[in-house]
Order: sequence, then structure tokens, then C-alpha cells
Amino acid sequence: MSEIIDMGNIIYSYIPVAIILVVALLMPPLTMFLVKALSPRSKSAAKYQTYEAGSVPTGDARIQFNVEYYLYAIAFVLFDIEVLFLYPWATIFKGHGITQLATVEMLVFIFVVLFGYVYLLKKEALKWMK
Amino acid sequence: MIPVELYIGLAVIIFTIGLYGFMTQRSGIRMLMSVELMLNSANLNLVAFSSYNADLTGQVFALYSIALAACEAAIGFAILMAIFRMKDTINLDSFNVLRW
Amino acid sequence: MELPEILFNPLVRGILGLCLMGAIFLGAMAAVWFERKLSADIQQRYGPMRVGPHGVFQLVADAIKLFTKEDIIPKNADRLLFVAAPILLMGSVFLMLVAIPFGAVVINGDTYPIAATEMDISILYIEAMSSISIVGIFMVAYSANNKYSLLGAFRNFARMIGYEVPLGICVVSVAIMAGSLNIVQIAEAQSPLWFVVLQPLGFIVFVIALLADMGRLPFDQNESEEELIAGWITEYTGMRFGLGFFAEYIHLILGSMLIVLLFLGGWNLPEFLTSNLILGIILPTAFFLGKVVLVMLGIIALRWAVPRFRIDQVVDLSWKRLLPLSLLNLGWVIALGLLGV
Amino acid sequence: MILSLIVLIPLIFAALTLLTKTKEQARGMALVATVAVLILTLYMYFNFDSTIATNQFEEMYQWVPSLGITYHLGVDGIAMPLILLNAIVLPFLILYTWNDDRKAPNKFYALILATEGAAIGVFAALDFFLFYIFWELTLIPLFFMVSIWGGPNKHHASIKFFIYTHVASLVMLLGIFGLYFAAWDATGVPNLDIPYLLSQFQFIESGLMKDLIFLALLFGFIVKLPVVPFHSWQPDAYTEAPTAGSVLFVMLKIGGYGIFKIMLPLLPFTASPDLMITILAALGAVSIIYGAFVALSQRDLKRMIVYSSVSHMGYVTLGAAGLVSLSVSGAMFQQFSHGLIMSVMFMASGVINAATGTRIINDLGGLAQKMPKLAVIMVLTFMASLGLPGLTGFVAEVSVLSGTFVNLPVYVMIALLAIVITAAYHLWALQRAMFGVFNEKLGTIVDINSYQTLSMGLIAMLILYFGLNPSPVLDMMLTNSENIISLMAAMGV
Amino acid sequence: MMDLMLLAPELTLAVTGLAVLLIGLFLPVGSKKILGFIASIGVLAALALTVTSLGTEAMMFNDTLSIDALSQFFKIVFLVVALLFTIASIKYMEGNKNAEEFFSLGLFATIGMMFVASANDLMVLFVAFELASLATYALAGFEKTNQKSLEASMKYFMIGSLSAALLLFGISFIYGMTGTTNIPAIAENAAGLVTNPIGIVAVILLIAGFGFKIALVPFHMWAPDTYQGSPSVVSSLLAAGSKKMGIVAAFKVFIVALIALQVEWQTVFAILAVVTMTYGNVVAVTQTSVKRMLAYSSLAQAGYISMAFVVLTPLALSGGILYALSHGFMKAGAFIATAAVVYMVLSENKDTEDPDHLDNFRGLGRRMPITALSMTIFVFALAGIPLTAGFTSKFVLFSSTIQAGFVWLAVIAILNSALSLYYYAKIVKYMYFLPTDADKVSEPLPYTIALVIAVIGVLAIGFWPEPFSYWAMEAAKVLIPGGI
Repeated sequence: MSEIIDMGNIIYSYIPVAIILVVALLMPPLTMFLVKALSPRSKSAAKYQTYEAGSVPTGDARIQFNVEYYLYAIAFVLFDIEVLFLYPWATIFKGHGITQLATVEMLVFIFVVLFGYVYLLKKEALKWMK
Repeated sequence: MIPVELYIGLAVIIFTIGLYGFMTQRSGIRMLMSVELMLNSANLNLVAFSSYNADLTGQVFALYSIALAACEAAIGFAILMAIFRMKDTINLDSFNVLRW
Repeated sequence: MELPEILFNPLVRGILGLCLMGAIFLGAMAAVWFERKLSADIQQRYGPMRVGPHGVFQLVADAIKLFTKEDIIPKNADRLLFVAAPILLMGSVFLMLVAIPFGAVVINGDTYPIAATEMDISILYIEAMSSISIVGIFMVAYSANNKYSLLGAFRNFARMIGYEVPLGICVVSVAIMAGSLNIVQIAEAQSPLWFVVLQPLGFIVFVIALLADMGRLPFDQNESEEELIAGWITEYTGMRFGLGFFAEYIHLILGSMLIVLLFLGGWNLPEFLTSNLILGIILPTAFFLGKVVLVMLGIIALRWAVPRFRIDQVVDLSWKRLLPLSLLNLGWVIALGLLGV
Repeated sequence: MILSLIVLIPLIFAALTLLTKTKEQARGMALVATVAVLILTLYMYFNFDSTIATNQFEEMYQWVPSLGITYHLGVDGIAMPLILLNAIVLPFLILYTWNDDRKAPNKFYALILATEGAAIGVFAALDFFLFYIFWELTLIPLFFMVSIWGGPNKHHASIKFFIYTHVASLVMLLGIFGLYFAAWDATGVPNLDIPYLLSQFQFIESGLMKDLIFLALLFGFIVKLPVVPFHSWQPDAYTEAPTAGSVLFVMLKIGGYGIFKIMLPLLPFTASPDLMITILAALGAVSIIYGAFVALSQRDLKRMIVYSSVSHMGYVTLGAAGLVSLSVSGAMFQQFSHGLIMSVMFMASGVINAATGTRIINDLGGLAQKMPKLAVIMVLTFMASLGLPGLTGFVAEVSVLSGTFVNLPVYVMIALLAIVITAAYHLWALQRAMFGVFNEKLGTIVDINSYQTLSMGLIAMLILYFGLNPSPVLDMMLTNSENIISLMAAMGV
Repeated sequence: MMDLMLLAPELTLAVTGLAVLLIGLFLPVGSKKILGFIASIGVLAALALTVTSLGTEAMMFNDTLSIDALSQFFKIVFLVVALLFTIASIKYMEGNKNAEEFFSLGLFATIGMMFVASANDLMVLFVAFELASLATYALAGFEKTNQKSLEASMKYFMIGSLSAALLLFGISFIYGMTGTTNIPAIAENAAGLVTNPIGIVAVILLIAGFGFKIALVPFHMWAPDTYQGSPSVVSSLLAAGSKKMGIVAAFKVFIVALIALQVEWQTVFAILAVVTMTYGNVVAVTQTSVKRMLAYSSLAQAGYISMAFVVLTPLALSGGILYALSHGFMKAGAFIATAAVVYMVLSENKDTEDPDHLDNFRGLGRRMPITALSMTIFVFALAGIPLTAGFTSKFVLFSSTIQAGFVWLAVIAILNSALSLYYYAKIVKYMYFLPTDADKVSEPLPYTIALVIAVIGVLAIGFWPEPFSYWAMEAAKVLIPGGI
């Protein structure tokens, strides 16, 4: 990275993204307006009821998450973040004169990640529905 | 180019929202989210400054702080889960045994 | 011959992106048709036959039907989220599409990818955008206030968080080999040798994880028509359902493209095939899209070849098999890199 | 080496005593230690040259060079009599308690020894760090002494004592810091040596700084002494303390020692010496008067003795303020004499309390019939305390009053008023408690046992001896006070 | 090429921590006792390595880590506290099935603290700061079924994460204004900070951020709750270790990096120091829970140490640094003694409501003589009685305050320390003077060993301060080489 960050280039490369974003934001509402214009209307109380295999729905569907989900979510977030550290290193691994020390450090890092993984496995944190 | 003051302004606004949320909310999860907001406003600052100072340190720093924020969230969730298991609520006002 | 400067203007690229959007709509329709026909073939029936030759216009008829169906929002639903969710779903796939090249033209030995934009970190960007859809799915399910939907969304969560990690590690392995996070450079780095050859393990893990990420069978636990009545999308009707449905198929196409770009050599052809101007313009893209179609057909065929996993099996598979395997692959790639391959 | 031994023997034996199991072992250990200290002290005393005012038996080792802290010991004519006092009284104190039954005797004797070691340490220290350490060290055993074996109000009394004296010593520490850094800044060398810092005081430029340092140090000393109005910890602590504790309090003459050793050499160099002298004199005179009046109104025998002690301490400050060699040496002798007298008086009140179960003077009466031996000793000491000629109290008070009269006649006149009152309450208490009709409610009473007789009697003998022949200690005091006065004369104060 | 040997203490701890975690996974609950021994040996080895490396100076990893007298001194402080913590925890963790997590978290927290001590870059400092914080959050809530422990942990976590956010935001401004995160380089480029009002904002944010960690009033509200609710051994790590980490970080950030803004923060620290020590001492007087009392006393001690920021002479800084070491021994020891009492109380009656209540200290002098004697020494040291570590460090710190002309500050501090004696003496009174009919109990060996080590430390600094004050002085010279 000779010129450290080329802001101009980065912004240019995101202009198409912005254009598509606008279109993507507009498209579903437009479609739905079209649908509103084209589709028939008929009111019936049963139609607006939540579907529950045909029977009258009972209770609220918005139950609390099972705690296991949080455990998984935490594990996921941590591993995902650890992968994050691999990206910058990965791009310069080849052909950028990376020092051996950096490679060794990354191996140590991966080893520690692996260590955490073994720990989770052994603690049965990754077991669905204990 | 967008002037750096705008980034700072945005970061300050986000930070203030986070701080306000932290002060006013009593649900553990919401307080946690407020803190994350504050950390992210700092990240925004770091990245913006990094680009304006033409120095990569800020970006690397942001990377680290993202990771730390994740760890913090993990610990926070763990604590809140333990609290929930005991009290069936994450409203922190229900925790007031320790008073003098 | 140099391409005219105007082609590199970001606004022009944006218009190119819109064209690609249109193209992918057509592609999605084609994919739906393929799916129907192929599944019918596998099950030894005909599939759609009436609308047009071999039912090619079936999709048009379906679209008309969807447009004229009544839009129902259940009274228990959270209206705002219910209406906003499709935007997220569509936005996710369209924004993914911006950074993915749909092929390339080779003019006088110079390769110009056909993509709306080219960024240094496109692979990261694509992953990020792809993950947004999970929020859309959850929004749909939560706003609908339907038990099937919520169950589907929970499963979706569990699955997604499991497979994102091995997926990411496989992408890192690829990035190490290519020395870049730019998807175009990754594709071009496979010029003599496809990465599937260099890291077969990574390929397998990546494909499985990607399948799970897209929610294709055998990983469609969030829909599971038989038990959850289409799961997360139960309460969506008419065109609202159509949008979610389309988003899924677009995701399928983009996923197939990713597989080709990351592991199956992209558009790279030997030089003698592209030295001619006309051939250089047509062949690489054709080659690329051909591979994409093959991969897509493979994925569709897979749907009828394997049964659906149980959710706990899905989660176990990702955490206890794919994650270590992807790390193993990473180690293998690093070893190769240290050996100078 | 001998000084270190004298300081360390009690401390080491204190630790050993803590380990003993029975009363017999503990008191034996304590007696061995105190007698050893007495022998060593006597040896030192007989080798002490009382004609020179410099420090003798000096020892000096580096301790914390980076802060200028040394292990520096030495005695001069101010410290020697006080060490002697401690060394003499303590074995008798052990004897006095020989047959007492109390809980945790090992801790009790250990605390006595620790106090002795710490007190001698204060007298022997020639480095402010060491001085302060021993100073604070005297606090802890006495605090425990009061709060473990004290009377009904012991917790209140011990805490009050602790807070009062701790605050005072911290303020004193501030003063030491001031002195230390003034010298450090001036010379660039950190040094906490007492003689060195005293000699450096005059080079401080800021007059305010000098006064502040002086007052901070003075505050530390007069609270410990104590003088009115900083005395209020004393009646509580002395009264609630067990007899041995009260005697130890009396032995702890570190407040007065500080005034002679540290304040007087600094006095001429303060920005306003006259003001300081006035402060000292006023404190002294007020204490004398106040102590006497309050003592007069006391119903509790021990409390009366305590207030008489306040009154006596007034003579120390007044004599120091007198600034002639007679008054200063008289004040020093007052400390020595007071130590002897008060220990017997406290012992006597302790004996009476043990025998009759009360110390209220009105409830006593006619004890002389049942306790003749005690009566003899008590009469002697009470006479000494009110200043009967031929006893130590007289020597001290006459020297102080006549010496001070030269410079501060007004204050002496005030103090003279108190002499009448002092005589009154002493005689009144003696008359009501010892003579007159025996109060039958007190029941059967036995006289003091032989150990108590021996200890109280011998100390009383010393009161008589030093009253008739004060020169063995007065000489060295005179030498030192002359030295101080000549120093002042050189400064023109 | 740098010498990795310089990182040997940290590496030793890291390897020990991972090893403990791994070995513990494969051990049955009954034999997990060995983990504590492994952890203690690891800490001891790291301590030995650090002590032998005293006096070395080096820069590592592109000047992000600095090995100097300051870092080595504080590393020793942290390792000493960690040693006391691990030894005492051997008993506390007896029969606990999660022992490996406890010990490894403790070790990881120590590593974090040590890296803070040698950080020469705000990035490293922040990451290490968080490492230590995260580990201690988990430790504070280790008793997952004890509501107090959870509450302590939760309050600590919430406030801790808030302080992290404030810190990071402040650091981001400093980075923006100076263009670097290297601490000495910030000092060189401070011109941008001084002229820009954002510099002031950054200072305020940083003071608040560090203030929470050091528990300066008004950022203290978590501390008493956390120290009281956490397991006692963890409280020892928090009060004696984690707090010192905040102090060394603040030393580096304010005194080295932001010295150009001295005028701004000096005043703030003066006010904070006075308010903190006074508040801590006054409130401590009324406490009946010993841990809570120690927590408030810990506030007061932090107030004393903060005086170093105000005085800013090498002597004052060395006083503050020496105080950190002394406080490490005294406070860790006091908490461990409390832990022993709590252990004793709980083993007698499992459902005791307040195991650290003063009433449980009744007659401790007879029931647990060694614990009571050690506790007496610790509280007297905390009060600043001579011949203890507390006196030596107060001597240096207060005297330097006077030397620099801040007499008012020294007077307030001295009055405070006189006041503090009242509640310390109360503990001693309960232990020795109030009667109890309970029987003598046997004192758990690990606690006793930890206590004895702490006592030796307290007395060593009290009796022979020379080497300690020498190294504290060397450390202070790192902060302000020429004096100010």
C-alpha cells in the first residue's frame, strides 16, 4: 500500500452501490403499490387471522429465545470476529515480503482459536439441546 | 471530500445517543446495546481520523476495538443469562441487594 | 484498443448494475423454470407443460397471478416490520450483486470484468451483504407473529451462525492463495490452476456452507414445507411472497457464481482462445455462465437427492465437522504458501 | 551497642512473652527483661558523663540512604533520666502486678514490655524516622492495654486516646516533613537526622514556614504531654486503663521530652520567639490552674490523681517557657519526679480499688486502720505531689517557679494560686480516704501484699532520696539546660 | 531483532493459563486441586523472571511495548497480587467443577494488567486493559447462583464497559488530533491537542474512563458493590490488581502522553483526590460489612495515590508507585483474610446471610489466630502505622506533597489517614476484644500461606524500604525523566 488509502477511488467504487441501493429500496414498495392497484379487495375477519394449521390461534407467538441460542450466538460472534483478524493478514501473505514473525504469530493466534474451540467442545457448549 | 468535522459530529451524536440510552435504560440488553453504540461511534472516529491522517493505525485500532466489543458483548450476555436464570428478568433495578 | 473512458464512469457502471439486475431477474425466472423441470425429470414427471413450449412461460403466468392476488397483512402482525422486511431481503441480494462480476471480456489480452463496481474488499462486502438477508428473514417471521414463522426464523438463525464461520475461513483460505480480497483478482489468480484442485477440502466445506447460507436443501429447515408450512414466510401472500421467493432464487444464482469465481476458475481461458476480439468478448463470459448454470443445476439436483437434516444435525455438522475441517484447510493453505505454491 | 540492647531487649522479650502459656512464665519473662534493662541502664548511667551536653553512647547505621534515613541512637542529659525512670519503675511495676489474676497475662506483660521498649526507643532515637516509628509504636500497646483490660468505658476511652494522639502525631509528622524538606531543598541531600535537622532549622528563609513547622511539632508534643486544652483524652484513658496501664502512661514522658529536646533548640530561630514563649507559658499556667481546680471537684480518687497530673504537666511547659537554666532543668526534673510520684499514686489507687471495690472518695474512709502500710506510702507520695520540701515534687516546683519568675512573673503568679488548691485537694482526699471513721460498708479489707509493699515502698524511697539529693539526675539536666540557654543567649533571645 | 525473553513472564503466564484450562477439562472434579498449584507455580515463575529482568530496558514490537523500570515494577505488583490470589484460591476453589476457568481467568487478567504496565501505545494499552477487565468481569460473577456475586459482576460489567467506551472515544480524539497512538509520540505532537478544544474533551473522557477503573469519586459507585459482592479472593484481585492497572494506565496516558495538557487535568485530579479520599474514609466508618469497608478504604487509598498526579515530582510519583506495591500487599492480604473468615463462616453454616459481617470477626483472635494477626497487620498498615508498608509509602507520598508545596493537600490526606484509623481499629476491636463463645477453628493452609506472604511483604517494605523505594524512584524517572 504505497499511497496509504485512496479515498477517491473508494468513494467512486461505491457510487454504483448507492444507485443500486436506491433502486433496491424502491422496488419492493413500488411492486406492492402495483399489487394494490391490481388486486381485488374483500374484507373477512378470518382472512386476517394468523395461520395456525386451520385452528383458532392461541397465545402469542413471540416467545422468548431458548437460552441455547444465545450460547450459539456468543460463540458465533467470537469466532466470526476471530476470522476478521485473518483477513488483513491473508491479503498480504503472498508476495508482500511478510515476515516470518507475522506468520508465526498468526499460527499462534489460530492455535489459540483452536484452543478455545476445543474448550467449547469439551464443555459441551456446542451441544444442541442438552 | 467530506470534511472530517462531519464524521466527528456524527460520532458525537451516536455517542450521545448511546450515553443517553445507557443512562435511561434499565434493561440489561438495552444498556449493552447502548454501550456498543458508544464503542462504534469511537470506531467511526478512528476510521475517519485514520483516513484524514493518512495513517493506518486508526483502522487497525478499529478492528481491535470491534473484536473487544464482541468479547464484551459475550461476557455481558453470559452475565445477563445467569441473571435471567436466577431472577427471570433482566431489569437491573431488580438487583439491589448490595446497599449500605 | 482501449475501452472508452466513459465506460469507467461510476454512473455508467451504476446503469450497468441496473442492467445486471434485470438480467438476474430473468435468470431467476429461468432458475425457477429449471428447478421445476429438473425436479419433475428426477421424479419422472413432466412438470409445467401448458404455458408455452415446455411451460417456459409458466413463470410469466405465475407473476401475473401474484400481482393480482390480494395483499393480506394479519391483524396481529407488526405492520411496519411486515412491510419493511421485503426491502431488506431484496436489498441484500441486489447489493450483493453489485460487486459480483457476471463474466469478463478480453480485449487485446486485457481482461475487463463485467461488474457494476470493483472494490478492493469485494469478497468481504459480498459476505456482509449476504448476511443482511438473515435480518430480513427474522423481521418477516417476527412481524408475522406466527408460531411456524418464528420457529423457522429461529432455525434460520441457528443455521446461519453455524455456517458463517466455516464460510469465512474458507474465504480466508482463498484470499491467502489469491493474495487479495478482490473477487476479480481472486478469479484471475486461478488462471492456470483452479483453486478446487489446490484445496479440494476447502471447496467441499465452502459449498456445503454456502448451501446452508442460501437455505437450499438439505438445509432448508427454515422453510420445511412439510412441518412448518414454509416456515418464516408462512404469513406472506401474493407478491409479498413472490418477492421473498425471488430473493431466494437470486441468492441461488449469486451463490453459484461465487462458487465458480472462488474455486472453479471464473472466466479464465487459455490465451489462444481469447486472442481473437470477438472470441475474447464472448468466450470468457460464456464459459463462466456455463459453469454457473452447471453448478446451479447441480445444486437443484441435490435437492432431490438428499433428505433434509434435522436442525440439531445441521448445527452439529457445522460446529463439529465443518469448522475443524475449514481450519484444517486453512492450515493446508498456509503450509502450501510457506512451501511457495 | 548498649543503647540498642536497652531498646531491643524489651521488644524481643515482648514477642517471647506473647508465646508463653501461663501467668508464671509471662511475669517471670517480663521481670527478667525489665531487670536486664535496669542493669544495663544503670551501667550506662554510671558511665554517663553528666558534665557535657552532647549525645553519648551514639550508634549510627545507614538504613534507607535514598531518603536519608539512618538508624541513629544516642542519649544526652535530657533523655538519660527518662530512660532511667523507665528502667527503674518497670521492674517494680511487674512486681506490683505479681499476684494479680487477669485474663491473658501473656499479652498483658508483652504489652508492658513493648511500651517500655518503644518509650526508651523514643528517648534514644536520634533520627526523626526512628523517632516517629517509636512514637507511634507507643500508641498501639497502650491502646490495647486500655481496650482489653480497661474499665467499663474502655472502648470509648481507648478510641479517644488513639484518635487524639494519632492526629497529634500526624501533625507532628507534617512538621518533621517541613523540616526535612527545607533542609533537603537547601542542601540537596535528604537527611532525617535529628541534630542535623535541628541545626538546619535556622537556615529556613520563610518565617511563616518556620512558625508552621514549630507549631506543628509543638502540637504533637503538647497533646501527648498533655496540656489544657488538648488534654481531654487523658482523664478517660488514664482512668479507664488498668493500674499498670496508667503507670505506663505516666512513664511515657515523650511529650515533655520532645519539648526539651526538639522545641527548645528551635525556639530562638522561629520568626516570633516571643509569641511561642507566650504560648508555652500560657498553656503551662492554664494547665496548672485548670488541673488543680478540676482535681478539686473530682469524686473519683483516680480521676483526681489524673487531673493533678495535668496540673503537674503544666509546670513542665511553664518551666520550659521560663528559659533560664534553673527553670528548664526544674521542668525536666518535674518530669522525672512526676513519673515516680504518679506511679506510686496510681498503684495506690489501684490497690484501694482492688481492696474496696470503689474509688469514690466519699465511699472510702478510715482505710489507714485496715491498711497501715499503704497509708504510710500514700501519705509520703501525696506530700511529694503537693510539693512538701524534702521530696522530689518540691525540688521541681521550686526550681520551675523561681526560675520562671525572672522572665515571666505574671504566669508564675497565676501558677502560685494553684499551689493552695493543690494542697487542698491532696489533703482533703487523703483525709477522707485514709483517715477518719472506717466505712463499715466496705467489709473486710486486707493490707497490701508484700510484692506491692516492696514495689511501692521502694519507689517511695526513691522519691525521698531524690528529694533530698537531686543532683544525680539534676546535674545532667542542668548541663543540658545551660547548653540550651547559652545557645539562646547567643541568639539574643 | 528483539529478544522474546523479555516477554518471558507474560508468555509463562499465558502458557500456564492455557495449560490450566486444558488440563482442567480432562480432570475429574476431585483432582482439580492441582490446577491451583500449577497456576501458583506459573505465577511464581513469572515473578522470578520479572525480578531477574529488573533493570533491563528495551522496546518491542515497533515500539508498542516498552520494558523499563516502571513496567517491571508494576508487573511485580500485579504478579504479587496474582500469586496471593492463586494461592488463596486453591482453598476457595476446592471441589468446584469450574476451577480451571477460575484460575485461567485470573491468569489472563494478570497478563492483561502486565501488558498495560508495559504498553507504550494506546492501542496495546486499550486492548490489554480490556483483556484484564473482561477476565475480571467473569471472575466477579463466578458464583453463578449467588445473587450478590451476580449483581456485583453485573454492576462492574456495566460500568466497566461504559468506561471502556469513554476511554476509546477519548483515545480516538487524541489519535485524531496527534495522528499517532504511540504514547511518547503523542507527547511530541501534542501541539494540536493544546490548541483544540477537542483536547479538553478528550482529557475529560479519559479522566472519566480511568476514573471508573480506579474508582475515583464520583465514578466509584460500582466499586463498593462489586468488592462486597464478588468472591473475596476476586475482590483482592480487583482492589489490589485491577485498580493498580487503572493507575499505571493513567500514569502513562496523562503524565507521559498528555503532559502538555497538564494544567487542565492536574486541577481535576486534585479535586478528585481530595473528594475520593474524604468520601471513602467517611463512608467506610459506617460500614458493617468488612468487604464493603475495605472497598471504601480502597477508594480512599486510590485518592491518596491520585495525589501523585497533582504533585508530579519524581519523589511523589515514586511515592505513588510504592504505594501501589504496598497497597497490593495490604489490600490483597486484607481481602484474603476476609476470604478465610468467610470460608470459615460458610463452612459452619452454609446459608449465612452476610458472611463478611463484622460480627463474624468477633473473637477471631482466638478462633483463627494467624488470620487475625495478619488482618491486624494489614489494617494497621492501611492506616499507616510505622514499620509497615503503608507507613513507608505514605511517608514518601505525603512528604513529597509537602515538598512540592501542596501543604493543604497533605494536611487533608493526613487528617484522612487519621480518620481511617478509626474504622480499621474497629476491625481489630472486633477481632480481639469482643467476646464470642464460638470455638477455635483450624485455619485453611492455602489462605494462611497467602496471608503469610502478604505479611512478609508488608513488613519487608516497612522495615527495609531501601530497595523498594529505589526501584519506585527508577520507575518514576521513566515517567518524568528530568522532573518537572
